[in-house]
Amino acid sequence: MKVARAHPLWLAYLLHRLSGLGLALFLPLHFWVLSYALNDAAKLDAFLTLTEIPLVKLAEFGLVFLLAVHLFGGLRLLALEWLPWSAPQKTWAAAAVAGSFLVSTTFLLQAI
Amino acid sequence: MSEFHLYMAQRLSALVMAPFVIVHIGVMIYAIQGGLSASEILGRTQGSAFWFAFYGMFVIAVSIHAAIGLRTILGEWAGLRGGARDAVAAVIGLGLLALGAQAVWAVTA
Amino acid sequence: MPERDHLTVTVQRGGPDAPMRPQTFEVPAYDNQTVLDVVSWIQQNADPTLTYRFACRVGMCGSCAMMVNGVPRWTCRTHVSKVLDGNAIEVGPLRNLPVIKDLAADMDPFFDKWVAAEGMHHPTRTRDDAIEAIDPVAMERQEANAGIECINCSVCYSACDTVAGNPDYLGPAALQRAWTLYNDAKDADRDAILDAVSGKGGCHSCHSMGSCTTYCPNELDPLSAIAGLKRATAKRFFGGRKG
Amino acid sequence: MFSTKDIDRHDTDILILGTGGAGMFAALHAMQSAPEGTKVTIAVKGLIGKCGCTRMVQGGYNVALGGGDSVERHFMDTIEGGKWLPNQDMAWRLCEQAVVRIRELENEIGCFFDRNADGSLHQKAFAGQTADRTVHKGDLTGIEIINRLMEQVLSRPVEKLQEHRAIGLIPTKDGSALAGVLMIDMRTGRFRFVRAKTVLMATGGGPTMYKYHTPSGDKTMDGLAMALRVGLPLRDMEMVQFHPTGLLAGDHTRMTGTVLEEGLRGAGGQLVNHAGQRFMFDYDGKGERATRDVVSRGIYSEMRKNNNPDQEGVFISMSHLGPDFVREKFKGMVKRCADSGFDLAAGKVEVVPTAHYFMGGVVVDVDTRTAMEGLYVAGEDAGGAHGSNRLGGNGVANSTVYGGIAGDVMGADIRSMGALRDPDEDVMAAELARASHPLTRKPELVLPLRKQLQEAMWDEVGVMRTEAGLKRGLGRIAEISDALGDVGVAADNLGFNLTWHDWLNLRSLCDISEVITKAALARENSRGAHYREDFPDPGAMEDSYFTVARQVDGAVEVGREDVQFTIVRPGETVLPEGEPETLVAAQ
Ligand SMILES: Cc1cc2nc3c(=O)[nH]c(=O)nc-3n(C[C@H](O)[C@H](O)[C@H](O)COP(=O)(O)OP(=O)(O)OC[C@H]3O[C@@H](n4cnc5c(N)ncnc54)[C@H](O)[C@@H]3O)c2cc1C
Ligand code: HEM
Ligand code: SF4
Ligand code: F3S
Ligand code: FES
Repeated sequence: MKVARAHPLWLAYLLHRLSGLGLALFLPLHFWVLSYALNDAAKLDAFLTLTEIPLVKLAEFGLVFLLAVHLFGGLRLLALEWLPWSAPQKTWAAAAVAGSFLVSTTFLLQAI
Repeated sequence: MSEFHLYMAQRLSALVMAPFVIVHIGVMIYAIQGGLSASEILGRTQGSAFWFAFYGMFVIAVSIHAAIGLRTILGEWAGLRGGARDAVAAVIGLGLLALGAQAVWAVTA
Repeated sequence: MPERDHLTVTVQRGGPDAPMRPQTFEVPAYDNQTVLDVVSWIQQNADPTLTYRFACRVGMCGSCAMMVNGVPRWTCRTHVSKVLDGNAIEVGPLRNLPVIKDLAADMDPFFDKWVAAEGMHHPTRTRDDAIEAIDPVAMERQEANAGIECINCSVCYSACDTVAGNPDYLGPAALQRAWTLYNDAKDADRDAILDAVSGKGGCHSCHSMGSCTTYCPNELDPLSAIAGLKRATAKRFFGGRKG
Repeated sequence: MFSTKDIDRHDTDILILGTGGAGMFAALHAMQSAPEGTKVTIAVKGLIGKCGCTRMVQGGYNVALGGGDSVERHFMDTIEGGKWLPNQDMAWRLCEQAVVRIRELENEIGCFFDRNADGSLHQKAFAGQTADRTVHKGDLTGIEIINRLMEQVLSRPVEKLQEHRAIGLIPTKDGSALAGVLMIDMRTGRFRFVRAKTVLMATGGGPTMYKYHTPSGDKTMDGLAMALRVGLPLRDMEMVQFHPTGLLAGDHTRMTGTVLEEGLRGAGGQLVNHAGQRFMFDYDGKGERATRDVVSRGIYSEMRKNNNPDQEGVFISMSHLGPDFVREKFKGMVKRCADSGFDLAAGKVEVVPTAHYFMGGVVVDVDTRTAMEGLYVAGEDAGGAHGSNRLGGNGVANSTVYGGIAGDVMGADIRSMGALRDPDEDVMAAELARASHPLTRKPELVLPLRKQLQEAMWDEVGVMRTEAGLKRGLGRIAEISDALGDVGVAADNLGFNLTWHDWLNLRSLCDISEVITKAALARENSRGAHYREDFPDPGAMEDSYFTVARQVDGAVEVGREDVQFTIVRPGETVLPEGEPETLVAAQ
C-alpha cells in the first residue's frame, strides 16, 4: 500500500539525507584528485581544465548546491535541536533551500 | 560509544565544519574567477600553517561526521545492524581520514 | 444527497499466517459516513470475517486508526468525503506495527516503547499528602500541557519513516510523553527520563522529518517535543543540567 | 462442536476483568496490598486502557475538597440526586474516599487537573450540585485519568490478557464460591479458562441496547449477564440514564448517539423542534438548563408530537451566540462535529436523548464483595451508589474509588484463601455450549436483530414508560432473543471474528434488556431516570424501595426491598445547622 508523506519537512529531511549521501560519495573522489598535487601539479591542471566543460560545470554546480543545501539544512536542524525555540519549521526548510540556491547560483555566475 | 555520544560527535563535528564550509565555498567562488589552476591553488596553500590547520581540522571533522551519518543510513536504508554496521562505518571513517590526510598533505606540505 | 450511491473500497486483508492482499467491496454511500462506518458496513453486511478495531467512536480512545489512502488516520473521525479519491478508498492496517489480522494492528510494541521511554509518572508525594499547588501559566507547565492530550493512537508512529527504518526507535508519541513528564514539576526523576531517551533508538535517532506533527489528528507537535529532549540531553552533557 | 477439552487452562491469583477506572485501580491496589509473589492478571475485551467509558469522561470528577464544600454536602447531593434510593453506606464511602482517590490520582498516578491562578485545583459545578466540586482536565478528563493509569499498569509486572472476552463465571461444584472465568481469546478464537482466588468484575455495564447510546462499542452488559446467570441479585435495573443531546446522523453511522456536551446548553444553546420553535420552557422553568432527565423527557415528548419521518429528533442551535464565540469556547466539540460533517458553530445539529449510563448493577457491600465468595464487583457493574440517578461527575469517582477498594480488599482476602478452587465442569460445558451455539447454525446477518432490539428498547423501555409499552417490549425482546438462537456464524474462521462477538454481545444485551424491562414494570412510580407515564408520582420518600432482580430456574424474577436509611432519613440532612442550601452562585 502506498504511503503519503510528501510534506515540506519530510522533503527537507530527504534532501538533507541525499545531499549528505552525495557529498559523502563525492568526498573520496575530491580527496583523490587533490592528492594528485603530491606527485604532479600538471596532472591536477589537466584535471582542472575539465572544469571548463559545461557538463562538468553543471556537475560542479550540483556539488556546491549539495554542500550548500546540506549546510543550511544542517544549521536549521542544529538550531531546531539546540536553540530554545522552534520557529515554524517549514519556513526554515524553505529558507535553507533558497539560501543554497542563492549561493550556488552566485558560484555558477562567477564561474562563467 | 553510545548512540548519544555518536549524536553529539556528529553535531559537534557539524558545528566545527559550518564555518569551514562557508569559508571553503567563499574561497572557491573567489578562486574560480578566471578558472582554476593547480599553481594557483598550491600557491595559496603550500607551506601555509593556517591552511594546514584549516583543512586538517576540516578533514577530521568530516570523517567523523560522514561516518556517523552513513552509519545511520546503513541502518535505516540498508537494514544493517549491530557490529557489522559499526565496523563498516569505522572503515568508512578511517578511509576518509586517510584519503583526506593525504590530500591535505598534498596541497599544504 | 450523496452524488454517488456507491463507494469502491479496497481493504487489505491478511495477517501473520496469510500474506496481505487487497479485496474490493462496493459499499453504499451516505451523507454522514466515516471511514469506520464503511469498514463496519463491510463486516456487518458483506464479509463477516473482516477484522478491525474501534471503541469510543469519537476520537478519544485511539483504537480505530488505520491507513486510509496511504495516510494514517482515526477512521471514526474521518468523513468519507475528506479522503475519497475519485470514488475509491483504500484502507489498510497501521504501518510500522505487526498485523494481527486485516485492519487490526498489534499495538504492544508501541506501548512497550512508551514504557521504555519512562513514560510514566515518578511520584514525589503520596495519597496522604496535599495536592501540589502548580502555577498553570508557568513556562514549564505550558510545555508539559502541549503534549498531554495525546491519546496514544499510534498515528504518528505509523507516519514516521524513522520508525520504519529503525525497529529500536522509540517513536514520536513515547518521546513526546517523556518530554511532557520532563517538564512536569511533579515528576521526581528527570534524570531517569533523559537516560531512557538517550539510549539505543532514543530521541537522537529522530531526523525531525515531522510526519508525526503533520499527521497527528490531535494537532500535537511531537517534533518539537523531541527537539526539546535533544536540547535537554545536550545541555546535561555540557553540565548545564536543569533542576 | 467444542468440548471442555478444547479449553486452554490458565491459573492466577487475582484476576481483574476490564480496564476502565475500576479495573486499573484494582490492579494497582491489589499489587500494593497482596502478599509478595501474588500473581495479578488483567483480562480485557479490548486493549488495556483503550476501551471502556472511563476514557470518554468529559466533564470531570466530583470530590469535596473544602472551601465550604464538605463530604457531607457531596453525600447529601448524591442522595437527593438519586431520589433517596442510593445505598447510603456506599454513597458515603464514595464521597469520603473520593478525597483520597483524587490525591492519589494527582500525586501517585501523575494526573494533572486544571488549576486556578493560585495553583489550587479548579472545580466547577455540574447540574444537581450545591458546590463547585467537579475537578477536571478541560473537557477531556477521562483521557488524562485513563492514560496515566494505563502507564502505571503497563509498567508493572501484571499479566496482560488483551482482547480476551469474559463469557462465563464458573463457580465451584457446590456453587458457593467462584472458581474462575471462562473467556475467549478473541485474537485466536480459542477458549481459555482462568482460575483465580479472587476475581474483580469491572466490565462497566453499558446500556448499548438502545437505538441511541453513548458508551464505547465494547460495552454490552456482558458482566451483568454473567452475574445474572450465576444467580446473583441485580438491583436498580430499571435505572437507565439518558443524556439529552446525542448526535443524530442516521442509523448507518456509528456517530449517531455520541454525546454533544452538556456545556452547550449551559452556555445558552437552544433546543428547537421540527416546527422551528423552542420548547423546553413548556416543560420546565429552567428551559434548556434543566436537569438531564427533564430535558430528555422534553425532547422525547416533542419527538412524539412530530410525525414527519424524515426528521426524527430536535435541533440544538448555537449560532445566536455568535459562531466565533462557539468555535472558541467549544473547540473540541465544533471540530468533532465538523469532522463528521456538521456545523455546530453556525448551523444547527439534530439531537436525540441517548442512553448514557447504567445505575443498576450487582448487589455488593461497601467492600465490593458479592454474595459469591471470590467474586467482587466495582464500577458501573455494581449497583447501589447512585440510586435512581447518577450525578454528573460521580461516575468516574465511583469507578476509581471502588476499583481501588476492590484491589485492597482482594489483596487482603487472598491471604486467608487456600488453594485455587476447582470449577464445576458442567457449568463450564454449558457456558461453552452457549458461546459456541451460533457456530452450529446457518450463518446469517446479526445486525438486523441488533437494530430490532435497539428499536424495541427505545420505543417501549425508553425515556418514558407505560405498563402496556413495557409488556409489549417484553414480547418484542423475547422474539428477538429467540430469533437470535437461529442466527448462526460461520465457524471456519474464528480468529478475531467480530461477527461472532457481535452475536455474543447481542446475547448479553437481550438478557439484560429483559431484566431492565421487568424491573421497570416492577417500579410503579417515577424516580430519577425512571419515568412511568402511568405512575408519574415519585411516591413517598420514606417508603422508598429498590428493585432486585435475579434469575431463578431460568426465569427472571423481580422483587422489591426497602431502602435502609442508615445515615439520613428523608426530610433530614447531615449538614450542620444553618448551612446554606447551595454554595453555587446562580444555577
Ligand atoms: C461519553 C461519556 C461521558 C461521560 N462523562 C462522565 C463525566 O464527565 N463524569 C463522570 O463521573 N462520569 C462520566 N461518564 C461515566 C463514566 O465513564 C463511567 O461511570 C465510568 O467510567 C465507568 O468505569 P468502569 O471502570 O466501571 O467501566 P469502563 O471504563 O467502561 O470499563 C469497562 C471495561 O470492561 C471491559 N469489558 C467489557 N466487557 C468485557 C468482557 N466481557 N470481558 C472483559 N472485559 C470486558 C471493557 O472493554 C472496558 O475495558 C461518562 C460516560 C460516557 C459514555
Ligand atoms: C557544513 C557543515 C555540515 C553541517 C552543519 C551538517 C549537518 C548535519 C546534520 C545536523 C546531520 C544530521 C541529520 C539527521 O540525523 O537527521 C547531518 C547528517 C549527515 N551529514 Fe552533514 N553536515 C555538514 C557537512 C557534511 C559534509 C561535508 C558531509 C559529507 C561528506 C556530510 C554528510 C552527512 C551525512 C552522510 C549525513 C547523514 C544523513 C542522514 O542521517 O540523514 N555532512 N549533517
Ligand atoms: S501524538 Fe498525536 S498521533 Fe501520536 S499517538 Fe498522540 S494523539 Fe496519536
Ligand atoms: S516523524 Fe519521525 S523522525 Fe522525528 S520528527 Fe517525527 S519522530
Ligand atoms: S474509535 Fe476511539 S478514536 Fe476512533
